[in-house]
Amino acid sequence: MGLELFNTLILLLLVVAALIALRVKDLLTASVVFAVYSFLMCLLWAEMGAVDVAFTEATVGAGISTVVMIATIFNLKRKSSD
Amino acid sequence: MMENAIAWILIFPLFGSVACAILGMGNKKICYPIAVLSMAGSLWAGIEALRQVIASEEHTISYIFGGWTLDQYPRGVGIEFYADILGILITLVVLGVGLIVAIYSKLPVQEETPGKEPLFYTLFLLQITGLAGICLTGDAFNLYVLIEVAALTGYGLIAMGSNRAAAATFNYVMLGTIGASLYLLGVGYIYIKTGTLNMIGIQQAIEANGLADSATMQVAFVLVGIGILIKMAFFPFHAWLPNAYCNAPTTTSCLLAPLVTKVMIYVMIRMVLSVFGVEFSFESTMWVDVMPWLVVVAILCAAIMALAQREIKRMLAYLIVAEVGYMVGGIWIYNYYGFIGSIFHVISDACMTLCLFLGAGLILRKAKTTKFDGLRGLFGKMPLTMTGFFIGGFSIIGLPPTCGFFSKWYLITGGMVSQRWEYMVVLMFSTMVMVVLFFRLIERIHLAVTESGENLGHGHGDLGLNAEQTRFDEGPLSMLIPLLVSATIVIVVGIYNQDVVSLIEIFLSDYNLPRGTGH
Amino acid sequence: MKKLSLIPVLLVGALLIYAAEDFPEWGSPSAPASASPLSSHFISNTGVDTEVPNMVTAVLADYRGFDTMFETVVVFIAGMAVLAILKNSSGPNSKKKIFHIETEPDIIVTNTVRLLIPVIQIFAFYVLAHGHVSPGGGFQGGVVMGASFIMIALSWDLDTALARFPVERCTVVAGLGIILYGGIGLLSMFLGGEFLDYAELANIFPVSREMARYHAMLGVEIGVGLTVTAIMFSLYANLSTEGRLKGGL
Amino acid sequence: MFEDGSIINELFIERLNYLIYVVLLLIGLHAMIAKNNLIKKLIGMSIFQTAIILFYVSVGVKEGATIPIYLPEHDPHGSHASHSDGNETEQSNHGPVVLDAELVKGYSNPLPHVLMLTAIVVGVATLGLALALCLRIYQGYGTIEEDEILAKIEGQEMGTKPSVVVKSVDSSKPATSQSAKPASKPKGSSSPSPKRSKASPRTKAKATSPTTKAKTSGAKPVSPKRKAAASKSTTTGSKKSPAKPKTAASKSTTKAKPKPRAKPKAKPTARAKATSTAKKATASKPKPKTPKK
Repeated sequence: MGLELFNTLILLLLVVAALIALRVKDLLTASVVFAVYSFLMCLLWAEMGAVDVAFTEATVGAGISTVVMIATIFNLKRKSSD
Repeated sequence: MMENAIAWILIFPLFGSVACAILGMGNKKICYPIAVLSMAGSLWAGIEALRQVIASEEHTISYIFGGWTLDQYPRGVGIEFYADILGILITLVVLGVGLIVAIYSKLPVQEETPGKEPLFYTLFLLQITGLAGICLTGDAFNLYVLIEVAALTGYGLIAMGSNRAAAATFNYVMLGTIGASLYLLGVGYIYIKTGTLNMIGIQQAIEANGLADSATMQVAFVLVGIGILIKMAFFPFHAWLPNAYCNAPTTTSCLLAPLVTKVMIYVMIRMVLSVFGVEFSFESTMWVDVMPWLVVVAILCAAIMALAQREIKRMLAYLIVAEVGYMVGGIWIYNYYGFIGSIFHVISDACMTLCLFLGAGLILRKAKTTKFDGLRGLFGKMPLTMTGFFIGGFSIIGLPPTCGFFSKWYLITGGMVSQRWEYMVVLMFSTMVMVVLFFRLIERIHLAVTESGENLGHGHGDLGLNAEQTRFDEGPLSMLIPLLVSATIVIVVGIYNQDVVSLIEIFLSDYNLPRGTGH
Repeated sequence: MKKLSLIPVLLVGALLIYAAEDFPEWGSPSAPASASPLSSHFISNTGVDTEVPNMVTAVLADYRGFDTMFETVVVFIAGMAVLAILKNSSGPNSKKKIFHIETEPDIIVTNTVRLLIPVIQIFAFYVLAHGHVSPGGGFQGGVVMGASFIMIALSWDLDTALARFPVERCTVVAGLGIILYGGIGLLSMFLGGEFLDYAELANIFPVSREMARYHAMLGVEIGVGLTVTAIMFSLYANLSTEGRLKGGL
Repeated sequence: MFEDGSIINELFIERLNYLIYVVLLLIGLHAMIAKNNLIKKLIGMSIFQTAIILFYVSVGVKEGATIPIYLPEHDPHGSHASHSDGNETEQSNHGPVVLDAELVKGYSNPLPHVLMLTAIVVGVATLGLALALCLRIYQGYGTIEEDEILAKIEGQEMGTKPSVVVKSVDSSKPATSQSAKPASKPKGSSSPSPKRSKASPRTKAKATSPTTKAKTSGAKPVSPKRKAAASKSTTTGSKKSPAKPKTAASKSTTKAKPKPRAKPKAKPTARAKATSTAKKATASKPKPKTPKK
């Protein structure tokens, strides 16, 4: 039963992380919460047996895209209107 | 060496683009010859592949990458390039247009994006690789990867221009990603029910275990359909096309306009005929009744919006959206002649649009503006360019010697035979609109009358322009010759339309499409 | 307006839920996807065909190697397109640098990073080379290697990182990666097989056909790793400085 | 295969993945269409793509199957201890052997994992390119809010003429603000005009566009009064909250407006359009500016 609970918990956390990433006003916070979303996704896939995909999502999805997004935001305005 | 001609079609531009990227660092001048040479090599391999397809008895080439031949391994283990006549014909159109635009691009690229030639030609060749790959691939997921290759290079090529181009491209990126991801989702739904990704494997799985009425396959068909409709700028989703093509650098619009939407029409034909099968697509889904009416709305709105434009490139962009409506209509009236018309229209529309956009590029270069007001007296100034431009225009209208006439002929035959009167009426109406569009342009350029009707010169054709403005001042040869070559192609394809149609009929022979009044 | 855009979204949602009731049983081995001849072939024959324990890497680099080549080309395109878009780009707002702080790098950060970088790079090589047996491979290894250069840029400043890996060399290394990948495919084509048919390499290397595939896959992974490393670093360098390659984060 | 009532339990208990994937997909799609900030649109795009990847991975799941890497007993190279003689004598130790159906059930399906490696990398490539576009847009327009960008674009396209004539809207404007009417098929177009209508309901009722162009079913061309308000607000620099350009414009009119604001009553006849275009032609011809690319 443990795995089922773990699985469900991660899925609900995913939806919460996605909503927060889209609603928060400051872009830097949004991209950090988006990194959390990617790591949760990587955790879920590792649990579902897709280890290669989890590894790629952790490095490429959460790592590089967050770094690149923050690097871009530092050149733009950090406040978002919505 | 020539038995894997299909692979060479993609290898030439791929290695050419990498050579451009690396050698271009040294001196920028070497990129143009590399681009033209790799396009020529690719076209030669394409012609070789066409010869092999026609020579083979069941008119197809099946080429599996990685040596997982069909006799020892189940189909779909390796990625398969399945080239039948339709695929090879569209590939040749892509490669031909690519070669002509590569030759054309020498001066515009140096002037509009100075210092970025290596990057431009790298993206240019990879765009051709993506498009040619889309036409040849027989694997559904590989088609998604190639659509992304073509899309990403398209975004890069368009956004190289001004900041305004970047804003237009962002819109295109959003819509393009939604389209490609919906297609990927559709392939996922197909995979979950059929278990294979190979297009022929999917077709066999649908027929074997009768998936026609399963909810997942119906939704997969809708998702794949919507994804492709978004990528081909069908009417409700066309918002990205006018801005993207009008703010892009000249060569990019000459490359993308004739190819991207036509190749996505080819993908729709491939999906409807070879992947889902005629029975699934036309009998068991309700698209057959809905789509013709959507096509009517699409052509109507696109034609009217083209009428309202005050600038050549915007007008041509809306014409593309209208032509997409023609071809989608040709498919969905579910008729043998409709399909011939649609496939032939893909080929002829690519040539026509290429001719028009090459002409528009030359006009922009010489008259410094493509707005209708700045075009007075261009016939005297650049007669060859204007004749080339208007041969493309007459072909879009559909005057006999040009290929546009014959493809519209088959579309109208299909409409009549399948008694889709609304499609017929809207075809006629939009042809009238196109007549107005192009003859208004001729009047604007040639006659001495402004829009408000007051006379400029002093009577009978004198435009009131001084001698300097009407002096013979043609565009540079490296841009003029591609335009004239594409104009002759438009006429030659028109004259030899019977050979093209017979090739298409060989392809269509093994799909039992209704010839009479359809369903 | 937000309500207006909810309509198409909910339409798509209804479509997907309608399809969900027809899905096969969750995780059942008899589902069409899992029981298809395709995936059972991959599971049962990977050991025989390619002698690679990690089936995902085998399918990625060998069975569907053509897909992966175009995936590497997609990464290459992203790097070239970002270069093309941002190169000598200008506009009214580009020059104003809001918070360019002229501080020299922090002692603690630089020393810890100086110790960390070699370990990260060795791990990247391990991930790349050991992709056949453990999860990992060209992409993951390449990104970890790229991340090590980005860490240099973050802890010192972009110029020291660019001193080690200038952007021109990035393009060359990325191009070399694709040439290595395509070159192995071409070589196997010249030896008589189809494009990317690694088994034909057995004609020139003293190994069996399966081991030729095994080693060719390693070569292909190295090609992918080169491209991904170069492009990830060039992506960071361009995006953090709007293409001017000075200053940056 | 569903008795009544069990659809809910089926969907919520066994296949929570499929439900959560649909929810995430909708969140991403809605963010891409409705969000005003470009970076938020990109986050929505990434969520949209990772949701599809979640769907693919949950297709490949097998109950009680291990990860798709051979366990030591099926390892094609034999246990590493005997690696040296591993490949010479195939038969002596358990060299690579074809697994029978029973053992196949023990490993999860590798194919979706491979496909998703490609999808993740394509997603990151698109994200990198879109961020470069955001930088260029910020350089050109100084903002990454969608409606401010549109107002600036219209301002620039109208501002290219010295004599500010309330040019009747030519349809190129509605093309940019072309609102894709929600046809029976869900429209994916994220074109900005829905946002424009967000602002306009609060301002006066829009007069139909004076151009002779028939009003297309979908297109909501922007009336000149609306245009004047928009251009006024752009010329005076949009305030913090662009959502209400009308009030913002009135508040910020104190600043001296650089361009003389002649506002002739736009006569909705073709003649007005003709004179304005003619004036535009004469205006644009003397200054052979490089065409606005």
